[in-house]
Amino acid sequence: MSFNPLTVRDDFPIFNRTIRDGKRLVYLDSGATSQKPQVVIDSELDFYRLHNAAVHRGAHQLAEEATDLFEGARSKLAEFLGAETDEVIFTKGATESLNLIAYAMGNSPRGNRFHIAEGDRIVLTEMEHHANLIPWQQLAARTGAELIWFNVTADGRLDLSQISELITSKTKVVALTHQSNVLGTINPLDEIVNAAHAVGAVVVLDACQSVPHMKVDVKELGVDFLAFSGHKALGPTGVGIMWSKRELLAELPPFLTGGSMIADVTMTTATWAKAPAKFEAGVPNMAQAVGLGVAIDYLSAIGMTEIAAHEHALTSDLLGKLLEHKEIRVVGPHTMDNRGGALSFTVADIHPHDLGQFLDSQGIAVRTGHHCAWPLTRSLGVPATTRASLYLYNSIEDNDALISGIHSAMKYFGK
Amino acid sequence: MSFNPLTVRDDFPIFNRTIRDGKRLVYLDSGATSQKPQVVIDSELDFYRLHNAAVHRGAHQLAEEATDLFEGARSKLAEFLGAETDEVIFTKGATESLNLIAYAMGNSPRGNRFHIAEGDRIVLTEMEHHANLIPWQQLAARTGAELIWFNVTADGRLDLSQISELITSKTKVVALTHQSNVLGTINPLDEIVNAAHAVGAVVVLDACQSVPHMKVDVKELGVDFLAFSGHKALGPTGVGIMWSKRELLAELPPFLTGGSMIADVTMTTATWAKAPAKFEAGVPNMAQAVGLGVAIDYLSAIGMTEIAAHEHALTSDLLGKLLEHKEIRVVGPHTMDNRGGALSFTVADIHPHDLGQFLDSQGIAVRTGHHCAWPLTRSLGVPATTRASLYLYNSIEDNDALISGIHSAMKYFGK
Amino acid sequence: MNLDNLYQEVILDHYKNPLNKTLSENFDVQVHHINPSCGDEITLNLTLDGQTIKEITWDGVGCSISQASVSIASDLLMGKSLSEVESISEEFIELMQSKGKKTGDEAVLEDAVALAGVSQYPARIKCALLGWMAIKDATLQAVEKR
Amino acid sequence: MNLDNLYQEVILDHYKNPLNKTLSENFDVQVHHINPSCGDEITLNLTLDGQTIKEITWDGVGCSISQASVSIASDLLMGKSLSEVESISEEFIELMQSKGKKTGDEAVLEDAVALAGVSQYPARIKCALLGWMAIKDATLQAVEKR
Ligand SMILES: Cc1ncc(COP(=O)(O)O)c(C=O)c1O
Ligand SMILES: Cc1ncc(COP(=O)(O)O)c(C=O)c1O
Repeated sequence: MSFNPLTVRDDFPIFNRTIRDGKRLVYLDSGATSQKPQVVIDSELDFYRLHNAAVHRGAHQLAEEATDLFEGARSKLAEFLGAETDEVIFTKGATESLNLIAYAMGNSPRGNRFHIAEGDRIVLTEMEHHANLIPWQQLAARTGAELIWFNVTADGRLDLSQISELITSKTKVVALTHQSNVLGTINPLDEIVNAAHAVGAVVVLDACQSVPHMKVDVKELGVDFLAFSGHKALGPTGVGIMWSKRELLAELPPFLTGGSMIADVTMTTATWAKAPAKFEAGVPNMAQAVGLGVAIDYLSAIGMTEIAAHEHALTSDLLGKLLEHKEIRVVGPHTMDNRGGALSFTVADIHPHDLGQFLDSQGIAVRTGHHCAWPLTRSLGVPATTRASLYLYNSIEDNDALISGIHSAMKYFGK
Repeated sequence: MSFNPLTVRDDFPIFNRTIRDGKRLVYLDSGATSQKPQVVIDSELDFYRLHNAAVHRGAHQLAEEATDLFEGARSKLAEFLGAETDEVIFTKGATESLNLIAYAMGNSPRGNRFHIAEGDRIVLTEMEHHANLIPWQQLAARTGAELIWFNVTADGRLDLSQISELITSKTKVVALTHQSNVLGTINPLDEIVNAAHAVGAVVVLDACQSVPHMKVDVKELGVDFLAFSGHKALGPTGVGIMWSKRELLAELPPFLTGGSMIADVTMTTATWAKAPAKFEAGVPNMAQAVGLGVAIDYLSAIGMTEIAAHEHALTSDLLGKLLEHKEIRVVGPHTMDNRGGALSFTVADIHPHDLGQFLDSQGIAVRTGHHCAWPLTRSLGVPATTRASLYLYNSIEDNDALISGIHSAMKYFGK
Repeated sequence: MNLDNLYQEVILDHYKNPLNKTLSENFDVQVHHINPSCGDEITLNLTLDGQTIKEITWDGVGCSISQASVSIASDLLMGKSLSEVESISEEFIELMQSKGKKTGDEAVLEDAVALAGVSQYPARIKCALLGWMAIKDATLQAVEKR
Repeated sequence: MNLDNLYQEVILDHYKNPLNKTLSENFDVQVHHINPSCGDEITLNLTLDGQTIKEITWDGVGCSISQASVSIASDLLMGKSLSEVESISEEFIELMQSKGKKTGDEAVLEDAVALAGVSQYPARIKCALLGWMAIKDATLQAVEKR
């Protein structure tokens, strides 16, 4: 660990408050949403206080400043992801980003490379978050395409053995998560990307749980589309990113239509501006985009490699401590290779909801349930789990608080 | 005027800054986006600083508090609009709200009351913002429905003379703006709503330019869907509202799909939660929704009737001053009945872009161009206009600053 | 706020030894309810006898609150007339929405007053209501069926 | 920042008395460009003669910056070789993106240096580039056509 999480924590004002009558906040729910450093909060505030105006629309000074800040945030995101500036689309979150991709493909006319029809295949994995599952179910239902998926092995890894049956000349899209929000599994992309590209399919990556936690370079990964949410990456709520390659964005039809995304409009026809404008109808979430840019600056200043190393060490520590107990069942990889800091588990037969409630009474925030990956938890035979998810502001003492909280819960519920 | 705009202005920190080397900010661009009072900015800040967590998803205290604040904001919005709480859907803005309605109707299967097909008609007006035009063009193109519209008279009013040819038994949707963002015209709804309901059509109201400026009660208006953006109503960027009746929301299919909007999910099927959840996939724009709730509180404390009266007086003053000059052509109603505070005009043959730039050099922020209503400005023979739009923090001195700015511009450009 | 308000002895007892948790073979109506936010599921069989609920049996997985609540409800509402069921259910829902301000009338709600603490934990109210909603739904369906 | 930097005498002159603003009857290529953010439109005819731009004529509506810029560009680039057109255009684009840091080489850009002030008004850069982009597009199309 090359930085001190306790010093980092000082940058996050929420850690000054206490939980349930004076308990220290042990926040282990960053997989759901991350906390925000003061600089990010201040950047939204400063936008409203000093520069607020509709971007791209006014010839006045406020509009110029707002546009500069907004487009500056786009450049930051592009650099952070190893992308071109006009390849970065601001959305309201990963859910919108993924729906954008699926709906825009659904809007593709015959002849367009994204056109999907009966006989085509959409390939997913069994570990997808609902946000990267249901939009594809709906697209399949609308187009008649077939929906198929990679299974998950008992130890929580993707079963690649059927790759050649799944990814065939019929396959148009392979959509998968980079890191499972339930299992912590980091999926191997090279083999999938190569197989997909060999048959002319595009790869859509749900990077919600990777971009905030490790260095992600879109060119190195070789994927075609990428989505994530700002609020899980120290950014404001209400902003996310959809990235794709310039030549794909040129061919993809738009999704939301309205102001600022057009080239020309009559009562009955419209033509589109170039990306990114083409995909950003309406007055954008300006203050939030600017805030996300500042979050990215903050992460970069600490260093994504350092953050990943910190989380690796913390995860390894917590995984070891969980696995020591025979009453605790860790769902997901028990080894640290290609494994991130989402740890799901069950404790004896204490229902996760009860465990979570008990931990809350100790100031420990975890998430319980199916974590919006219901088909996965069902297939693993655990309709609900408790999940601890780690981030840069967590420390070994948070791990220890969780373990001791679990012990107390077992006593409380008489196990 | 029952309140003092100069006192109101003290609540908005942006008025402490100056423009172009020390000029007072004369902000006449609220039609594009409004400025934000400190209480709204603070509420976002407090959300992040004290209560930030993913709503509806955690059993911990932060998640409870965040959920309370978020759902509390929904209740405030419902009360403000005269709606039921579960009829209020948070979106990222009016553009998403209107796309939601059009796409969800497009998702309606045969037999559903919203199903649209060849032979059906979608009725618009010629004065629609692109956000309430292009989504319907696209829906018509996807379904084969016919797109037709009310014309606009030379004085900027809706031409209702053809209502019985437009709204017929084939009509499924009538979508129109409550107040034109270009002309300031406030459209008469009763006749249209009655005609639409008589043939079983629904009325979609774009209330972007009305909800921030006057009392809007959805029950009194009798419309079926309503959309507006928070950022034009003193609220944060990145949040808007889609409202509809409970029984319509029950029948309307969802639009964005993903987490938190489902009843049950398998790899190949999904069923939906009830509204509002059904229409709010993903971790929502929580801080922004909370901020919008506070903006609504702020507006209500001053009083929508008082705000409307203030704007009426200001508009009447400015309209009179503009009409005095024969070089100024006001596009839109020259009388104050059913007229709001958006004033579009041209000055001699000075191009609006040049006029806007000159006014900016005097600290006066206006908008120039087609205002995202290109078919309208083309049909009125003015491809571009200059628009001043008024709000509660504007005063007579702002009007006078504009008039004197126009005089100076005429001198500057040698007219 | 003390966790013991939530996890009262009575609740943990019902959780460990739930009543009527064996699905009957015969029933007028069977319903299946899910709490999508946490994945709790319940199957519930209900039989009417005239204007009275004759039998409620159920099976399901869920947290102590949801399991205890359906156990309590099945016991409390079995044998009651439809109008009694309605008024008791309403009183219970009011208790749940009271944000800790009500304690519940033990004469009406019996063991269900032990769930009063749930009202201070908004995320758990849905857990406590799962069984009650299933019973309400099943009753309506059974009445309609006739 | 002084508005006079933007609205230089030369610009206002070109705006009032634009050069080549009559569409020729004959041309190799006709293009139509729009600035969707403000509604400015331009139609432009271009004729090549070997490796040289023989004629540029245009018509359109727009602000003083966009009208003056196309007037200046049509005058400056007519009679120039394709490679000269490319390098002059590049230099102009750089000037526009300089945020007020460049003044422009008058030997290369001639009257177009008067547009240097535009670079301090980001919203106006597109106005100044409208004509240049139309010429670039038309040139490319004309070359391709052969
Ligand atoms: C009448 C009208 N409709 C729709 C919109 C679109 O709103 P937004 O861009 O906030 O989504 C606007 C404002 O731009 C408007 O004035
Ligand atoms: C893997 C994964 N995908 C998608 C999402 C959806 O993100 P959001 O709800 O911010 O749109 C999440 C988080 O909820 C996630 O963890």
